[in-house]
Amino acid sequence: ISGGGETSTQTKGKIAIVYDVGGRGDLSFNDMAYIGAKKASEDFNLELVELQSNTEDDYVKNLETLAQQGDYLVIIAVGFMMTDAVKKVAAEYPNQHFAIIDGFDPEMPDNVMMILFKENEGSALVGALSALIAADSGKDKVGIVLGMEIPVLYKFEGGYRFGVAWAEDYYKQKTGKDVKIDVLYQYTGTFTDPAKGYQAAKAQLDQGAWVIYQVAGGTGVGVFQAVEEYLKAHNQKMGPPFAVGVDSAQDWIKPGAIIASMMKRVDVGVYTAVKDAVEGNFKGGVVELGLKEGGVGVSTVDDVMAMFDSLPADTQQQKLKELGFNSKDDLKKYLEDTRKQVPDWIWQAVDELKGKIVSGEIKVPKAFNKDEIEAIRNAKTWQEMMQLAK
Amino acid sequence: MDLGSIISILITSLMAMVPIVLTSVGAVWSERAGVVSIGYEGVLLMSAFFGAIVAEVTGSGIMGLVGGIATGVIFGMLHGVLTVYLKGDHVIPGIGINLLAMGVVPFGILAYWGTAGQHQVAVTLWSWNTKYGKISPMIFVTIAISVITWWVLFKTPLGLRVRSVGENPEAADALGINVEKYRFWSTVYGHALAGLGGAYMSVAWLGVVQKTMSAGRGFIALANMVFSGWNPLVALLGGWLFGFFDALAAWLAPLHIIPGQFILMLPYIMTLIIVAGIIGKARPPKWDGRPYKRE
Amino acid sequence: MGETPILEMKGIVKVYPDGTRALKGVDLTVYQGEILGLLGENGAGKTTLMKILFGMLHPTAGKIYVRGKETRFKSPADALANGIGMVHQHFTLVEVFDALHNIILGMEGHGMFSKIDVDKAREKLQRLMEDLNFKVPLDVPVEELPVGVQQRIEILKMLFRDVDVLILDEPTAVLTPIEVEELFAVLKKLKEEGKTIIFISHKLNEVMELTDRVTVIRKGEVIGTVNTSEATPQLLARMMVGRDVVLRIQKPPKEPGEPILEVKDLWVKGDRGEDAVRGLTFQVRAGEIFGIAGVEGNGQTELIEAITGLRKPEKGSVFLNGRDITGKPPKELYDAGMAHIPEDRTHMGLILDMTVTENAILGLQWRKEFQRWKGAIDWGKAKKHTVKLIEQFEISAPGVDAPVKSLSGGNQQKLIVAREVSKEPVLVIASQPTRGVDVASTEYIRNYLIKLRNEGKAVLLVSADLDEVIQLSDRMGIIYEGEFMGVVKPEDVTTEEIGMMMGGIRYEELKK
Amino acid sequence: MKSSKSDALKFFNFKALIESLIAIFVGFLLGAIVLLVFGYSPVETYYWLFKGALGSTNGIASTLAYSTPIMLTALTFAISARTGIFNIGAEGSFYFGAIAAVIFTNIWGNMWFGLAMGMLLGALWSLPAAFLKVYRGVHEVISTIMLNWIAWFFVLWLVVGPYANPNDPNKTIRIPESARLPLIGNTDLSIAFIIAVIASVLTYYLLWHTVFGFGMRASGINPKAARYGGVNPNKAIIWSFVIGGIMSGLGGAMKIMGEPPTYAISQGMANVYGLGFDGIGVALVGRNHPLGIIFAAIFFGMLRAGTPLMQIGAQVPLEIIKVIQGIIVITVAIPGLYDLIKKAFKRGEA
Ligand SMILES: Nc1ncnc2c1ncn2[C@@H]1O[C@H](COP(=O)(O)OP(=O)(O)OP(=O)(O)O)[C@@H](O)[C@H]1O
Ligand SMILES: Nc1ncnc2c1ncn2[C@@H]1O[C@H](COP(=O)(O)OP(=O)(O)OP(=O)(O)O)[C@@H](O)[C@H]1O
Ligand SMILES: [Mg+2]
Ligand SMILES: [Mg+2]
Repeated sequence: ISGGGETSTQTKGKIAIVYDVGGRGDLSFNDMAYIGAKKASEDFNLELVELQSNTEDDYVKNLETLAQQGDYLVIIAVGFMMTDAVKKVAAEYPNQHFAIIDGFDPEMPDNVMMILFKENEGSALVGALSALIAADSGKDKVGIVLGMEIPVLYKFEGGYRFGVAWAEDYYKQKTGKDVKIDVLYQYTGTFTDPAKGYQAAKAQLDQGAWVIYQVAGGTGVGVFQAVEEYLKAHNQKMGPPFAVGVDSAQDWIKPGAIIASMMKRVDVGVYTAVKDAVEGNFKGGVVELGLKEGGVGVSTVDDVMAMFDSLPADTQQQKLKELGFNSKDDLKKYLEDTRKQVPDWIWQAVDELKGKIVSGEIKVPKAFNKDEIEAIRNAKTWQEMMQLAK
Repeated sequence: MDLGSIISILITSLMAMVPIVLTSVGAVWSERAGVVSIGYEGVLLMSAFFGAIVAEVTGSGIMGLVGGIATGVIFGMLHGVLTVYLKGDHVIPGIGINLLAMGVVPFGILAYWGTAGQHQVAVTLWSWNTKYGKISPMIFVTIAISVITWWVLFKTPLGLRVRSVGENPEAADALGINVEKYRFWSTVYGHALAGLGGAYMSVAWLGVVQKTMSAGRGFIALANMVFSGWNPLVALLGGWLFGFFDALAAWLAPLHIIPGQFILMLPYIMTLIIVAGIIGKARPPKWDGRPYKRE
Repeated sequence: MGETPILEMKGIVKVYPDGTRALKGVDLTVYQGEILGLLGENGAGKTTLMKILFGMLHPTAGKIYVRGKETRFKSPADALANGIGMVHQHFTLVEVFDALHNIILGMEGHGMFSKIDVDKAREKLQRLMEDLNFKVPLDVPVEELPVGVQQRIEILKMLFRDVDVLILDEPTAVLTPIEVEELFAVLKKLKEEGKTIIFISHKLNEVMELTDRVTVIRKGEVIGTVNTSEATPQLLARMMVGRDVVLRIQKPPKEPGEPILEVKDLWVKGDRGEDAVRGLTFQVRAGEIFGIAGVEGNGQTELIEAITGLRKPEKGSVFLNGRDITGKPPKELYDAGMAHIPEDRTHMGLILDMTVTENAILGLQWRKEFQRWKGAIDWGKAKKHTVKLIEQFEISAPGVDAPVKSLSGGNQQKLIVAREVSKEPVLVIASQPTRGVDVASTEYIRNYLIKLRNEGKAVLLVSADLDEVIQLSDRMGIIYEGEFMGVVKPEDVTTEEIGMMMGGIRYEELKK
Repeated sequence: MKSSKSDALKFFNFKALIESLIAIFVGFLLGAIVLLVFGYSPVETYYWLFKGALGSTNGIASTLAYSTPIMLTALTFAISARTGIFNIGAEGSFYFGAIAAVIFTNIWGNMWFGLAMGMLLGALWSLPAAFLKVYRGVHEVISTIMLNWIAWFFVLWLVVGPYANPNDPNKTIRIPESARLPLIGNTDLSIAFIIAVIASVLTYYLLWHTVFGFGMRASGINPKAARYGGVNPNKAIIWSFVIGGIMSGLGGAMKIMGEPPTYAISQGMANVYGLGFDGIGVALVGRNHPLGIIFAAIFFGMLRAGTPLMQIGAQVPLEIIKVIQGIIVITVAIPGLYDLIKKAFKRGEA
């Protein structure tokens, strides 16, 4: 066999991963899934087969083609859009293990592991972080730039709003000052046009947003660009204002401009699914990963460095050079300095919120549809929002 | 909306207009010579990619733009050979070039930089960072190119010949004008400008290469070309107007006066209204898209 | 006439890519300072030969000598550099450019990127036009100019290039008699200045009047060359066609019947909003040919378009067989018994990229006889109909499925006439029915119009060919700026009188 | 008599067919070079491609399923092209056909009703461009590009708002079972394919065997002559948009009603996006002839259906496959390939 993929000799088996249309390089769940699968294939000495999808029509075909071959320990489907396809193919191949990221169906066959994430919880943390940074700078707006308006993104928006509302309350209790932090939000209508993200973020910065959370895939890259330009124009190397990354630890993309990222550990989910399959513990059904399970969270500098380490070695060198660092330690130091632009009490506040969510004391509402997100948008306080989280 | 916002929207619209205007102006020239291409979308994407590589390799943003032009030139030559010399269909190669770009760029980003899907361009063109947003010298270059192209097209012997070749190649031929030569190099020029526009996106505007970053601008540019009535100056205005409504839509979006999707329609609806209400009939060059054969 | 030929073509063979052998070894000699006529039927190869001389086509075999030196022309640029210019049969003008830019195209002066020196060119042109008394408006897009003026622009284009040899491919086909006179005057003047002219035509009287020598070609071969002074029209016609042709038209007297077409106080606007037709009133009766004579551009086109439903009249009415048909669409008119031979066969009468069959039913496509069932065309029947037309009208066509553009102009015109007549109309509107058509076809078409009249149909004839109108019409209206200067019987007036009416003098004033 | 026949009246144009085949062959050849350059085996790649596309009932079914929507959007383009219009509005009508199916089958769960409403909305959405063209002289390239975007955002709004599925917000409400298109045999291929083929044949019949189609084609080639021939070219233009809209609307409706397992529009319209544009390529490769389009669509369907196995078997990434597709399409544009090759061979003999 010739080919460009890594061909490991002597493997103990094969796993397959089917990406959704976003494909590799979405800086989001596809990339994260790849990291998890790659790591698992190395750790367990497995051959990894990757399949990209051109359009949504390819999902069934891709899954079916793999299932027909019948020699995969597990087939991982990345993305909620594959839910129906997985359901159908899994029913046809009951002996094949499947795992789907973000997909849920009450009637899913039991050879499917549905790995879900509580993005609302992670988003609440970055919401609190953003709002407190704004309040600390005496600002009254934060922003969120989203991709196409699809209900999955409501979870992010709702969680973020909750975090902001919680932070308003926290800030008042801490400083005795009333703050009202508005959330500027806009759905750019696309996941693939960085220029749109750039323009949206620029408009929000113009309108006073102090921290902008991007939940827009490829479009979001433009958000980072806009924030960096703002810093340059004001002769700053580091924020605030800041951008907040999403899904993976994106801080390394624009060090100094990105304060943190809302991590969604799809890699962990994928790795777990493979591990279970290898060890014979594979079970169908829902696996929901939240803050408590480490499935979502705010990126740490270590997370960012790990993400950076997942790049090929020469890419890393190249990147460091491009970013103007002599070594990885320099980068790390720089990231730490960036975080020091935000006072410790804010980081502690975020940790406090995390603790409360993990302990179950605070429940973050989860918007699934338009009505639910509307309800959250209209709610005045975090308590009111929490009422919405059944 | 205060003055600052207005200035900011203006800057945003001027920055956004560059790739559209450059592509439109290039397409105007090419179609004035009678060669249609719908491959500009792919050229934009590929030159954003190759332009960024050249910028990083040479360490010069300007060289990056030149790299984009070179990419445009190569695809212009391909298109020119197929349509002008081999007398082929003018539309099909563009579809192929667009497909090609959708393969080459994602593959190339991963193969060349090792990062999938996007790459932050390390070497970018100098720009002036103001409080209201970044101003690239390419704005002025674009305006200059539009004006010069207009001038050359309508005032000089070269322009006269190019237009004659697109209106009535037989007439031009009968006067000893080498129809194929003019058509071919016009095609190359058209694609070269699109190449410059593509490189601008990565090397000057957004500082990023992203696998889908052309995002329909090649097609918008074609609509703008028709809108302009095949006139580079009007194309400049049209491209800016489009950029303006695009920027305005981005600015209005956080206000949520109406559902977001309707705000996002703004540039398209405004274009339609302007075209239907004011511009009306636009007459393409008579031999636009038709191969010319002597026998 | 000098002794050494300025041009010589020897053994020219041309095989087109599709295999057509257009020229089978043609020799042609042209002397300095002469006007050489090139005579031949449609498709004889005249255009092909001249395009080769002009570098637009490359000969399959044969040699060209310019001033005694063998020369190869890669493109018209080479021919022009050698002082050879050509005015094409089909105009090669950039329609959206004005005359000035059409003329200077390719000779704009120095520097591709420098501003075109319009003033200098204009000066040179003005001088040229004054010298020859040959004027054209320089700043109007040529598409807005009448064909006669376009023709002049074509000639000026070549003169501007100071050519020694001027090839004119059927330059008179679209000209009015007055324009032809003017053209001839200019050509004679050019000859006096020492220019050499090759003049292509199928009009015998023109060749007789203008040329010094005539070379006749038929089917790609030279039949012979004669000195014009020693030739007669009959001789030339025989050489050209290969048989004797009757150039006289037989028209038996006939009493006209009921009015078929009635036009009442018709006002029509032209493309630029001017009143092109100004209150015309006339009748065409059964068994009558009503001719409209006049210099082109005096409202003929608009009148015909208004009658045939292609243009909305401003005011007035049109009746066909007593029925008001004003402003009705063409289909209704055809159903009511109208047939229309349009003046512009390549742009209106035919769809060049469609097949002979498809063109043969254009305007009859909904006729019952071609339907499989309602709305579905039975191509079998349509083809049979086409074959019938081809046979009946002796149309030479590669086949019923061939694109109609592969027919020569004359055959295309015959196809139109055949089709229109096959509508079995009560009224035939024939506009420039023999323009650019060779002698044999012209004869055929003219006789056919007479035949229709004899059968009792009404015929409305518009022609820029004055002879044609005079020969065919039972009555004729002379149109000037959208009005009739007079409606007369041809036998009642002299050609001079008609000419004056065409120039805008009313018949009543003439008779005073 | 010369044998120069036009393709208009003939069922098949042999030369055009051969030319397309040669183009495809050369495209594969050039693609093979690209594969070699990047270190993949062309033989293996193509083996898996064809095996995936044609090697099994399922493969064939997917090939045909992929070909269905693009066949219809290609018809939209071709009908207009034959009427002299460069209509790239298939995309917008396709969205409307899809949403119409969702909306109306949930009012009355009848398949025919769903298809009819899809066609109706597709046709209606084509009208603005048609009227703008005829009455305002707006060039269809501008209007259709703009209208596509407007349709996109409008339908997006319907999909995420009023017609979102309350139980599964990632898609719209589903087509009720009673209105789903029957599947053929034991495959995922629905009768949508057959309907698309019938639509192609009907289009062919309409364009070449009816008075109406004759008028449309006449208008397309020469509107002035068509008017003279008793046809109203403006009406022909409007009808070409409308029939084109019907085809794309039908395509959109069948995409949702005839493709298991989802039977709903996905959020972000991921399963209805881009098919209108793909149709342009199909139409051109099929030389704007409805019967050519059937084969061109199936060919494109093959390229799509073969890619999963290609990725698995030869480990060629999807991007390379797009590159090869691009090359094939470009090769199709080389005219007279047939003549070129014939000439080359002749020269070789001499
Ligand atoms: N482009 C072409 N392709 C194939 N054959 C052609 C082409 N042009 C001309 N011919 C052939 O060459 C022959 C000569 O044509 P040509 O145009 O030279 O005739 P002509 O003498 O100019 O006729 P006319 O008086 O009608 O202008 C014709 O019989 C025709 O079949
Ligand atoms: N595309 C073509 N394919 C084949 N033959 C052609 C083609 N175009 C022209 N011809 C041939 O060229 C000859 C002359 O064509 P052309 O168009 O010059 O006619 P023409 O000179 O205008 O005739 P006429 O003097 O009757 O108007 C015709 O006999 C026709 O058969
Ligand atoms: Mg001729
Ligand atoms: Mg002729």
